[in-house]
Amino acid sequence: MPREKIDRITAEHRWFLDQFNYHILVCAGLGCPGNDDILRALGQTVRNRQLTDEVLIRKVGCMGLCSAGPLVLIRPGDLMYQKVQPEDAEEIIASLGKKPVERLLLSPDLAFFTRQHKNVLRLSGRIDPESLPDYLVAGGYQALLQALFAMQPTDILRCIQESGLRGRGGAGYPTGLKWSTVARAQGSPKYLICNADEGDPGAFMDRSLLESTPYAILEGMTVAAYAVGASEGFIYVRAEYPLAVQRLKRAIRDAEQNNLLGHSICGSNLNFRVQIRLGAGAFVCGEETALIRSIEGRRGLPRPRPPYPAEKGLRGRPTLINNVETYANIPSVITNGPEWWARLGTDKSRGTKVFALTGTIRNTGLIEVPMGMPLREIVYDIGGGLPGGHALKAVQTGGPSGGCIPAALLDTPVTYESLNELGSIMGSGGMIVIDDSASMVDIVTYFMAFCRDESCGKCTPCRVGTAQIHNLLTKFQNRKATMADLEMLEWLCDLVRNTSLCGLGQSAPNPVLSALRFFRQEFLDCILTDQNHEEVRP
Amino acid sequence: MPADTQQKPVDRRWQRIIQTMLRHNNQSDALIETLHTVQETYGYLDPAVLAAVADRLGIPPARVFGVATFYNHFSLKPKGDHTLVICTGTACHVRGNDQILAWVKEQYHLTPGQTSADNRLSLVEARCVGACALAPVILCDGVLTGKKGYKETTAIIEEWLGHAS
Amino acid sequence: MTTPILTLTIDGKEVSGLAGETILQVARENGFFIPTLCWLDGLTSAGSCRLCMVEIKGSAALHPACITLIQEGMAVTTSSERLLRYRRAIIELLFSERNHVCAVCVVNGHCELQTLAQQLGIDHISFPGLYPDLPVDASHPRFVIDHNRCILCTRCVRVCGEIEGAHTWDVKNRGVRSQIVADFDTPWGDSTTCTGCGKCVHVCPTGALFEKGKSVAEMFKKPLGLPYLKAIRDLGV
Amino acid sequence: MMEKLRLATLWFDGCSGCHMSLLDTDERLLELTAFLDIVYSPLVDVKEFPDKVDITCVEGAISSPEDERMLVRVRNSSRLLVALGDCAVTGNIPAMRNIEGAPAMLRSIYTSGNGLQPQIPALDLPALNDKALPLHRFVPVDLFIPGCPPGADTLFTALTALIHGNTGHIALPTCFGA
Repeated sequence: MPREKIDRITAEHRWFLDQFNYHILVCAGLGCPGNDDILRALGQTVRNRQLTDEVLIRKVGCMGLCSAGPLVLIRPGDLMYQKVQPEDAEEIIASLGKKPVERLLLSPDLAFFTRQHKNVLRLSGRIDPESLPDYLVAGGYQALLQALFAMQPTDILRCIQESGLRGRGGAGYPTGLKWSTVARAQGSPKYLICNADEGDPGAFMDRSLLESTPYAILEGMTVAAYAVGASEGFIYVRAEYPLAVQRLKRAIRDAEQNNLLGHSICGSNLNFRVQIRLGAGAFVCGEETALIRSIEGRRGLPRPRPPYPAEKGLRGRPTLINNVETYANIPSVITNGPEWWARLGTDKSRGTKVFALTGTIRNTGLIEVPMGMPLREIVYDIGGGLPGGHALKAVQTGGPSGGCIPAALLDTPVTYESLNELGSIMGSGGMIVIDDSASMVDIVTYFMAFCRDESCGKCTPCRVGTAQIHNLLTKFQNRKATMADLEMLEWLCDLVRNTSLCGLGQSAPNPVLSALRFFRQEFLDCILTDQNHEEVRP
Repeated sequence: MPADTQQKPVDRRWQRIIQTMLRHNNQSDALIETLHTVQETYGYLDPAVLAAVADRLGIPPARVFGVATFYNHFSLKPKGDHTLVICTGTACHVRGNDQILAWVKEQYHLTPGQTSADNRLSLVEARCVGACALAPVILCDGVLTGKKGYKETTAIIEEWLGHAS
Repeated sequence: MTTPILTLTIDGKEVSGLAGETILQVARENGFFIPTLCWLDGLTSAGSCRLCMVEIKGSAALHPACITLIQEGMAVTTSSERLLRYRRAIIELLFSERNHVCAVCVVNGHCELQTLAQQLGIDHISFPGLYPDLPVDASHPRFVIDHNRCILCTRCVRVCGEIEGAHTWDVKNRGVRSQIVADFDTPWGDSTTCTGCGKCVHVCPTGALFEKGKSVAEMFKKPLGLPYLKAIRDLGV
Repeated sequence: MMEKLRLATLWFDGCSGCHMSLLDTDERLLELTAFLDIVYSPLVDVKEFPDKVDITCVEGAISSPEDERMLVRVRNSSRLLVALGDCAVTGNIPAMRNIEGAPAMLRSIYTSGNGLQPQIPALDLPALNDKALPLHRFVPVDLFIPGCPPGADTLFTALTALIHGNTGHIALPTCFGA
């Protein structure tokens, strides 16, 4: 029986791991460049000292604190070393079982680690992303086994619905509701898509998850396939993430070989295959209807909804689309139960959320916190504040579809609702800290250039409107704007937001509107005071 | 390289492309996957190869061209000997990559997407390579450099292009 | 089984239509004016020009009439002051996007864009022109495409693919750089797929596609009876 | 009898067609002059633009720094400014050069032909702005009369409305290119 096979692999691997007195884990994510050399140096040192029976060196996924990378973790003891160089290998190996290497040691009491609540990132940086046995030993695939053999699809739908999980891709649509719609929809086969087209500049949650715990995403997808009755799945991943693609491919192959994907999964009656589709560099393909067009081999043009993909999606069939982080949450919702899961976060925004913390901040990296944590805590406790004596000006969330939260509102709890109220969005989880030296006019001009370049060009307001807004903003940048330009800017933002076809266009004005709301004076400062128009040249 | 759609090429690169199409049963939805293989094997989307792909998948040429030009990842022109990618993601932007990009433009008389006249250097502007915590990020022939200031980064580029041959 | 008849109100007037009909169809049958540019009877609806946006009671968002199906009890507003402002702005955006010079255009006087501008009371373009540098392709023996006058409604793309079945046209690039393209960016005259049927020319709402030898205001577009052609095609006759 | 309104007309970068349309009102010109004094115009012999004008009709696009200076001066001295015809309203034909800009236009006019000594005359040409633009890109405009040219009837209707103090929306039987 395949279940027994899984138990056997798990037991064997656990036995193997227990053979070693020390495990040295080296971060092998994109965020820790140079880790190959460190792995090589550590391996060489261990061989030279004839410690190969005692010390196991492993490459693992992202440990989160990219600004201190490359990171190395020694177990037992969970000693974390930062900014490790190949030259440090001798010293690290020599210190095993003795006094740690003080100059590299990262305090475990760092707020960056203690204030986080890791659920999705629980295994990130703790297991080898290319080892299925590692994932199994860490409790992987228990959720799938439970789902397949102890639950009916309706039980799973109820479980997800009760957990209150909402889509982690940006809009926050209730996941349970979406699943139920697909489960109910007429049509066969049904498809399942994992949206890994992380296009927000400044966001890398999905990349890190794909690189660190690819099996967890596959497991979440497989549970979903069972719940909604899908037989074929696609992971639409950016071609810009070669490492993630490579690890995903490997994970799919291993899962297939061990009957965790494919025909009659684990001896159940579930058949589910997963294929990778490479994105080719178009932000708009994060929009679900555009993504479907792209999987169909077409230009990534969104189409009006309804019908929603849940009813008519890929090849006209019912299709479930969720983002990477949403799927990665599924195993823990199943194994821990919806009540456990729903205890985290706030009433309407439950669970934890992964953020990519970047910009002018000390601790840049990947973090996971319960929903509802005030921004201040994220920036000053977890993030360690701003370096170089800079003062905080704003925190940008939601990328080119989001907005800026000014320093004065830093006590805002991070929930879908509170961010929406401030004219921003949760987005997929990019969080960019902006210091007082930055010009908001410059930043929104940057975002609008992005939206103009990424507009698919299908509908008039987004295609021409974003270009017009960008031109106007350039006038502000050059301090050549007039009051009439400010009026036109607001009118164009209103137009593009209300008449564009898809989410990209409708949200493209958000950064501008948000900046106009909280930093209007910066725009007014760019307006020519000379009212006789003599200097006003277009 | 395929000369025209009638006389199909038999070189190894074309074989790989055929394999990709076969894996998808020569269905029209294999187009983007196939273009990825073309880009990988030829380094760009060669017009003659595009025509052969269109023919084999039974897709109208205009649609193939529409798809090929919609996505940033695909290039209709061959790349230079070396490729410099400058990430223009938000984190890299606020950490000064706009200045580095301006320097490269000025220094090497290139705009993003262009290749120098001597075919030595291609400049590529990446929307976000997902290494935001290392901002500002550049990639010299795929090797990532991050967390360096303006002076250091420009020096690295100069040195790399000095050594790269 | 007969198709159910649904009742709804348009601008306060009670009207009825068949289930499966769009707001635009029912509105036009009942004499309401909703402007359109990308929509054309007989072609699939793109929903892209955004001129036909209407308000539906109970929904904060605006809805394109050309693809939104009618529902029982729906209350539709087709011409509020807000909608008119948006429509004018969208027409103005189209004028600002490319180099529209009505005075020297082959369809001056019978251009859909020009006519809509007049109907909507547009007497100037508030947005600055973008003045892109665009080509004119006169390589075809009988027709010309002038991209300066194109509004990217994609009627030509759809009629060529859906009715003629040649699919000579598509769109290249994206965003504001989008452009109608023949084959592999081939000069129209060298296209291997074009049958020279001229349907694209006659569905084009502006002077972007026209017959050679026509001077200012001389190009009249003929209605093609597309619904009829489509019906024949669907029947496989 | 009420005091006559002071009317000025100007001709920037345009073909004078709009002024021809004005003349095409024929005998109705007399009806208009019952209410209007033409105080400045290419059609009359006044050199300096007067200080106080009620209605100024401007034909043509703004193409040079000189046009720009004059337009601002005119705007400051006029109660109502009317953009007369497509060139003043949209830029129209002069704006076709905006695609490439003024220098490229000069090159193609003066140096691309088969002249004996093709060169761009340096001294006799006024400096040109890079783009030819409509009036409202520089100053507020009170009434737009599109058309190339707008017909005599359109002009008569518009001026009559203005004479009678109607400065709100005036429905005119004209459009771009008409």
